[in-house]
Amino acid sequence: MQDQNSVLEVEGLGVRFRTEEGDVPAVQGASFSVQRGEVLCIVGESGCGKSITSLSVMGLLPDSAKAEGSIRFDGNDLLAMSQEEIRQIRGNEVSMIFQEPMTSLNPVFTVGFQVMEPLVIHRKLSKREAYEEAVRLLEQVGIPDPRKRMEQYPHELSGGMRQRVMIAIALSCQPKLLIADEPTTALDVTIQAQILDLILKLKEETGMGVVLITHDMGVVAETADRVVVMYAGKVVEEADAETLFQDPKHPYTKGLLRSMPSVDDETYALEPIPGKLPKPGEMPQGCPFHPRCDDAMDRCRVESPRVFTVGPGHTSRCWLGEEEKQNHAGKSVG
Amino acid sequence: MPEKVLAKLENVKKYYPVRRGLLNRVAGQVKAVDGVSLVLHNRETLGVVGESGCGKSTLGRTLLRLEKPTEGRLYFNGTDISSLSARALQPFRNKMQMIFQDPFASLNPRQRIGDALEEPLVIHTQLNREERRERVMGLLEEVGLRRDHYDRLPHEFSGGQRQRIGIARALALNPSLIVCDEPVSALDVSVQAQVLKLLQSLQEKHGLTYFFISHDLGVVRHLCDRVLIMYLGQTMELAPVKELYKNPVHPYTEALLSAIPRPVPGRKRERIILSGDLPSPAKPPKGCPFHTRCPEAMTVCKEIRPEWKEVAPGHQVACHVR
Amino acid sequence: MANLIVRRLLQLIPLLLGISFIVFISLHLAPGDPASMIGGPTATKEDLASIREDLGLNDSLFTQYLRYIGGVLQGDLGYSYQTQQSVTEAIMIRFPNTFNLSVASIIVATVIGVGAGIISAIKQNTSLDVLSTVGALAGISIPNFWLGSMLILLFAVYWQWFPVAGITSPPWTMQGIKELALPAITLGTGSAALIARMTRSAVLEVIRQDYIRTARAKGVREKNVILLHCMRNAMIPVITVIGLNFGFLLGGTIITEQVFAINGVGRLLIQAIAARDYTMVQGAVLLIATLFVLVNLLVDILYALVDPRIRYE
Amino acid sequence: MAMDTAVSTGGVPVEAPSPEQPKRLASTWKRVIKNRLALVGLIIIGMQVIMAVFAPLITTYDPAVLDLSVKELPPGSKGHWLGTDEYGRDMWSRIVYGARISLVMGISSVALGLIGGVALGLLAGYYRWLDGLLMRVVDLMFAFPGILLAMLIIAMLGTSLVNVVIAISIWSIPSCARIVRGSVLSLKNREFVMALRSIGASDIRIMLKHILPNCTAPIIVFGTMRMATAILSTSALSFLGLGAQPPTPEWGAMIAAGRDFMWTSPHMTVIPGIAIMLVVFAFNVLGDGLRDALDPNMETR
Amino acid sequence: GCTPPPPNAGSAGNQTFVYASTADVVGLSPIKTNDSASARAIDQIYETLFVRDPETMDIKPKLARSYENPDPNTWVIHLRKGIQFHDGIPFNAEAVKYTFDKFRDPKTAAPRASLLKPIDKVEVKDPYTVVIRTKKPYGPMLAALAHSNASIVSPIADKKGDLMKKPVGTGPFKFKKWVQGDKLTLEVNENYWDGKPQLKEVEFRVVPEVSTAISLLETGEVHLIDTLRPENLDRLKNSNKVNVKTKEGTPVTYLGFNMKKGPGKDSDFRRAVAHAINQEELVDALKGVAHPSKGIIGPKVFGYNPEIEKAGYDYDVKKAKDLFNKAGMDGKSVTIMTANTKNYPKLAELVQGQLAKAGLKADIQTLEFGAYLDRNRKGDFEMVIGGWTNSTADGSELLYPQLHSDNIGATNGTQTSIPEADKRINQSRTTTDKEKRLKVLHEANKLLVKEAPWVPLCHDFIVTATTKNVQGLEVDATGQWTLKNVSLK
Ligand SMILES: Nc1ncnc2c1ncn2[C@@H]1O[C@H](COP(=O)(O)OP(=O)(O)OP(=O)(O)O)[C@@H](O)[C@H]1O
Ligand SMILES: Nc1ncnc2c1ncn2[C@@H]1O[C@H](COP(=O)(O)OP(=O)(O)OP(=O)(O)O)[C@@H](O)[C@H]1O
Ligand SMILES: [Mg+2]
Ligand SMILES: [Mg+2]
Repeated sequence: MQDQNSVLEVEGLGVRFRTEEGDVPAVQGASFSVQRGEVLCIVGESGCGKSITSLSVMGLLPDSAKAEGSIRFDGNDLLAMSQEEIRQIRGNEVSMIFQEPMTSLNPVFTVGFQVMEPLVIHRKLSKREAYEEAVRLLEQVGIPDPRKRMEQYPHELSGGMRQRVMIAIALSCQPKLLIADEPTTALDVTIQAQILDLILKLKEETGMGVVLITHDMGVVAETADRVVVMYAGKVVEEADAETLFQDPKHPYTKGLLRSMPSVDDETYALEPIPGKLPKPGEMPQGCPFHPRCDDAMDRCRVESPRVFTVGPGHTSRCWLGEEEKQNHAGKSVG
Repeated sequence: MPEKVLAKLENVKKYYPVRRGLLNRVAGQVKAVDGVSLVLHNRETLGVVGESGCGKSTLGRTLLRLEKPTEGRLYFNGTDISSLSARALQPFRNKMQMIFQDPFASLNPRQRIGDALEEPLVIHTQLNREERRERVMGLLEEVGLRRDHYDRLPHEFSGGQRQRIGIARALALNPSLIVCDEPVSALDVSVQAQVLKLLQSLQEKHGLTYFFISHDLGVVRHLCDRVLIMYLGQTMELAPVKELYKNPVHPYTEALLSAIPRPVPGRKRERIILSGDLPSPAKPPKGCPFHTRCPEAMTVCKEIRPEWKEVAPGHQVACHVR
Repeated sequence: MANLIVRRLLQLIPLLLGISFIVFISLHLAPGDPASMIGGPTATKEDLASIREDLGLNDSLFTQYLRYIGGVLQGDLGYSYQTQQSVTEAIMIRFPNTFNLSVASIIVATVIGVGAGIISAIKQNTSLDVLSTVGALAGISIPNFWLGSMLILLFAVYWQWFPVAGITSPPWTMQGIKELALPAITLGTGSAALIARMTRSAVLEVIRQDYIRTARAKGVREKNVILLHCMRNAMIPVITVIGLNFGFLLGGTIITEQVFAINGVGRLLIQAIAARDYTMVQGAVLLIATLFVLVNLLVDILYALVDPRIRYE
Repeated sequence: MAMDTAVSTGGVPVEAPSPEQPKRLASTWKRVIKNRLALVGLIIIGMQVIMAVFAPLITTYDPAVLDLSVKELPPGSKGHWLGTDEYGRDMWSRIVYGARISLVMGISSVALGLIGGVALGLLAGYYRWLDGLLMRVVDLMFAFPGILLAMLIIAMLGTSLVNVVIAISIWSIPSCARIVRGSVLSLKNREFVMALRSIGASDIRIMLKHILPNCTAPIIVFGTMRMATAILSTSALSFLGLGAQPPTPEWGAMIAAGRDFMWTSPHMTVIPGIAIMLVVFAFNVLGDGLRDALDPNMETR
Repeated sequence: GCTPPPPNAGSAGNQTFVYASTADVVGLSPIKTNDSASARAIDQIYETLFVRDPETMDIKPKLARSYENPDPNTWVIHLRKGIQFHDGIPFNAEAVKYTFDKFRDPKTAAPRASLLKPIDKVEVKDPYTVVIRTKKPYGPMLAALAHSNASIVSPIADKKGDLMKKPVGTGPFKFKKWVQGDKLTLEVNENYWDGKPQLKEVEFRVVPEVSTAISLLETGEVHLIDTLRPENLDRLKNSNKVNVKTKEGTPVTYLGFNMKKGPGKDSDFRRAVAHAINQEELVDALKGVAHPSKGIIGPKVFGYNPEIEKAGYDYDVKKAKDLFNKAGMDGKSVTIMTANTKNYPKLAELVQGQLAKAGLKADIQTLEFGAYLDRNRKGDFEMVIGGWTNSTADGSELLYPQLHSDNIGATNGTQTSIPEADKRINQSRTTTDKEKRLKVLHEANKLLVKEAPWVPLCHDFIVTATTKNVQGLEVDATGQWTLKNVSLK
């Protein structure tokens, strides 16, 4: 199964939190992979496990979390590595941009210090070299007057600037994989467009794989090569972007697309998905989506659906998929 | 569109002082709202769009007289309320209400929902305990919550439910005007649609007027009758919703519309990517505030603030270029 | 920054006036007067009368206050009613001792407090955490005179590692350090407890912040994550506690000064109160209040150094 | 209309709203005792309270009656399991009766201080125009040496427990005021305050009904920490001869009185010292537990 | 090393002696001070015309050579020759006149001016003879002249400088350095007229906390402490490095009544209290460092006669109860005021216990000393526990200030006004005849013990603790000592 071209292969990833109420699953049996030069989008509502999935890849899960399954980066299983080995990779071969540009930079250090830090740690540059390199990186991400910015503190920059600094930090060691966790949610559309363009441009230049986490289907459509849809800790559908928007198979994906107001079509009727995402500790029996699903069958209430391949490179975790004639024997994990 | 004027703003300004230095002297001003004139009709929904920090919320709060305008006149139902005292405003309070952006932050985390909803009734009506309780139960059902939610605390609700509570509180006093300050931006995609539908149905039922603040042009298109585009405390463009989306006049409006990611893959449209960041509202540029980022800026834009002029019936814009 | 300093110093003037007025009034309201204390139990009516006359206590309160304040405004804190010595001089003899002791105790408190706080925060909810909480609370609940006497008994009388009491040498000499050690530990444990609790909660607060995750995501070593990225931010509230404590210590610590026979401001103050030595009390209180304000100012300046978001213009 | 079919706890809708107040208390209570340390604190305080209330039942000696024939007995002596003091008074009886005084003094002085501090802090935090003035007053109180204050109060009003309580409570006002002001400043800018203004709520209503309850966490932490200081302050005052009047079995006074016997009869200081430590410990861990339990967001975390 | 060199390191003449006092020296002028810490230092620096023999309590000449009374109002005092003040100027009659005139001048505002108040005039007869004249004969004259406050100062030094800071006397030690609140250093007066002392230096260290002072004594950093409380003795007894000396002293501690108002007006009540007080038990509780005596004038004070012990009220709880009933005290309670210094709070607690046994409930009110003094002067109390140190060791100097009606509103806090007693006290003051004085003082003592404005609780011991190597220290019954003959072995 080892794909020469893939940077990241996640298989059967499960993350559980130890809480006072007992073990709570946050991610269950998630599998996906990212190729070089590819943008994989993970979509889903807040709390469905997107961030936890990406943090597992970074080895940054909180102490109360336990991960199982396998995360292979460049062929090596990250979950089997020691903390020190993972640290060597973090910020070096895999790096991450976080959701909140306002709070992701340390307020008491200069921008320069923070950009130079990974260069010194991983690329073992001298202070001077690191400085020059950092200036180059800031320039690369489109920050005007980088030498002046180096001396400034995060609070002196606007949100868009800060997010660009974060990107500069993430790219400083030319990672093979960039994980961007909702990098533009806190920004305005005009700035969001700038940032997304930048990420795509850099991807083209360096050929890194990108995991982009978002819940905005518009962002997905404009950036993704392939899409993973998550619901309540599980991957419910995976497809290439085109297919997913044209021919969504999972009722949740369909609902998601219908509940987005359209900018271009004023006659478009909003069709919200009723109900709300279940809490991790209170998963309904059977398919987690069945209480909100219009097509729910009796079977859905008792039996958790398997993953069905419903088209080339297109899988769906829904019993409806069984009826699709392309009965590639899907593997069941949940 | 119903023609009756509900509220009117004439050159409304709201400046916040920036204090610094010895003895805390006022050293400058944030011009959060800088000369806005507009009319709000009965039963319409006016969408207000703009980047973060451009003064949308301030304008909304000033409209409700939660802030006293620094300058300008503010009429509600024909009465000038721009400088009334807190006491004199009391009779107007139940006619104008607000729904807040962050439903959680807008609820006292230690107050039970029932009490929070009863509070406006305690302040404004003579109803007794039982009557208030009945009214609150009715409100809960009206916004799609259950009667047994009465005793819960805010944190026991989901985001969508909390926003319903915010809506119920705004409805408690039968207002005619509701300022909705980004009521859905904190909600999940699937829940956002639920709340928008609720707002629509309530408007029909109660004949409400909405002042709908948002930065999501999709939502605005869906819900609003007219749209106001703001930038750095100033109005850039105002037009009926269809007109605005079809014929944007202001370069800023154009850029905004083009930057919205469309959920249609493959169709990578030509986006107008603006360069640079939003200037600080404490030091807004001279002339047209947008000229620093405007791809079509001319010399005159740097010097003279453009007039607020009508380019088509009901379509106003402030731009030298067009 | 200069602005801040000027402003604070200007604010000091009404503060000191207010304090001196309150002290003046309350001292005069308290039973007894300097004459009665100078005369002592043996003084006859004539004795008291001549002392009162001599000290000018027969003038109206208003006149007395004006006379005092007039002197203060010219930089003259006056003379002690009791010992007839210059108040300024009396204070300057004691202040260095109190200052050295305060610095030493705050160092002890900071080292112990911040250390214990960090450990209990990063080992949150383990037995180490509980242990440090219990230790901290024990530190607050042991009375200073008890701890001080015990330390003397063990380390000075029994083992003779440290001198029993008194300060004779400057604090930078070995002997000076030894002399300060026991009193500094006595005073430091109490403050250390507070600092530890504060550090713990500050670290817990900061460690949850996004930028700590960012630092880890960059591959920063855990040690540096805590000591560099986390502590620099967590220090901000901790500095307040340390500063406040330091301010209080500078005001003199009567019990510790008494137990360790340290000639400090606290003892001066309490003796002066006991002797109803109005001018001396006034002088000492004005000094303490000034120091308190200065320490607060120092804390604010430190804030700006630690946290670039704070700028005083 | 879209219905939010909440899949909440079990999903069984409870129709008739139950009497809510006891339920809330009970759930807070449950959360407190779930925290093991807080439970320990609660038990210790409970025991102290029982000791205080049933003092005459659980002691055999009058704590104030001298019996010089049995003075300075060490713990474990016959009839006096905790020993006796310099006047032959039973240590156990004195500790038990002392619980009454020390608890009442600690709690009342902290409570008084909190009332003053909260009032100042609320006003200063809420009204910008008052802030400058009130904070200067607080500065003044801060800079005024505490011991001088205590001595002045006692010199003026006489040595009595009530005056000691007054002195100590005045002493805690400034720190409390600062803490409360800090919370008020941040709460004041929260959206829910704006929401309250939008429905026309008065300032008093907002301050007392909405802002104050949200300051409870720092107030509780401060109050329980302050208990320690308060009880210990009485011992410091006794050390300077200003505390409780003999033969009152107040713990701080007992420690101070025992200091001359530290070498010959250390139990005279150690036993009340341990009593104080236990109370301080108990109040602090209980305070922590209470803060967590009262935090409405704890559950969602 | 953190301990100073062993105290017995140096040979004689090369030794530093350290005394720890709990209170700081207020000042070093005998004229302007009136506190015991200052007096201890003044006693080493200055000298008086007369001194009391520590053993016999007799008064003998010091700076004076001899004296005579040509008439009861005239004291002709012949001075020693060849004595110099530390500043080199000679000691003579001028110096004595200067000192006493300055002391008595109301402008000086000397706190103890009353000591020499009976003096009318001081005359210089010749360079070494002074004549002191009084208006009325003054009995306790010699005792007054032996008091530390009557020390002779150098006129030159007093005129030009500040004796409070830089003392100049004729004593065995002269001033070297003083760090206020910390340490006073004296050095030996090489030219001392009565033989050079063996110590080279003397340090007065302020150690406010007695237990710390004891620790210092145990480590040898301090050689003498004299402010011990009974509770400290057990600790010291176990120490093999320390000598504790106890000696009967002059200070008296009493339970006083307000004679003008409250229950104390009733003599039955006062007698009841007197019967309820068990002196033996008090002394026992004070670890035996006090002596019981029924007399107001105690055994070590001039005017004492052992007869007095029979005159006092014996310990009798039953009588006390009856008398309390008679005085109508059932169910009532009294308040005992006392200061928070010395043994007073402890005695108050013990007295409270004893009164309780006799059925009287007493509340204690301990006051800060200044407040105590204030209320005592105003007579604002019901009962009071207080003391008098008797630093002149003369009965007149006890009874006149404390129990004579002249001093109501000042030193006579109990506001005692018993004409019979007043008369005897006056007589004791206005005669210079020693025998006559003894007689009238005893009568006054008896009268007062019977009337009981005071119930004496105990008469204190003077307790000193020294390191074992201290030799030659003689302590007077008033607590006074000089280091002139002291050496460290
Ligand atoms: N430390 C934790 N302890 C317990 N549960 C946790 C913890 N962190 C996250 N979870 C749970 O794990 C689930 C997945 O969280 P995650 O942060 O991955 O969601 P997300 O999809 O990234 O949401 P968002 O869009 O809001 O960022 C959530 O339900 C959350 O409650
Ligand atoms: N109370 C205040 N004091 C001082 N400045 C304020 C205050 N409220 C708002 N401002 C400033 O006024 C400007 C406009 O703020 P406002 O909250 O109205 O923006 P907004 O358009 O609602 O932004 P967002 O989309 O982020 O909510 C901002 O620069 C803000 O910093
Ligand atoms: Mg997330
Ligand atoms: Mg806003």
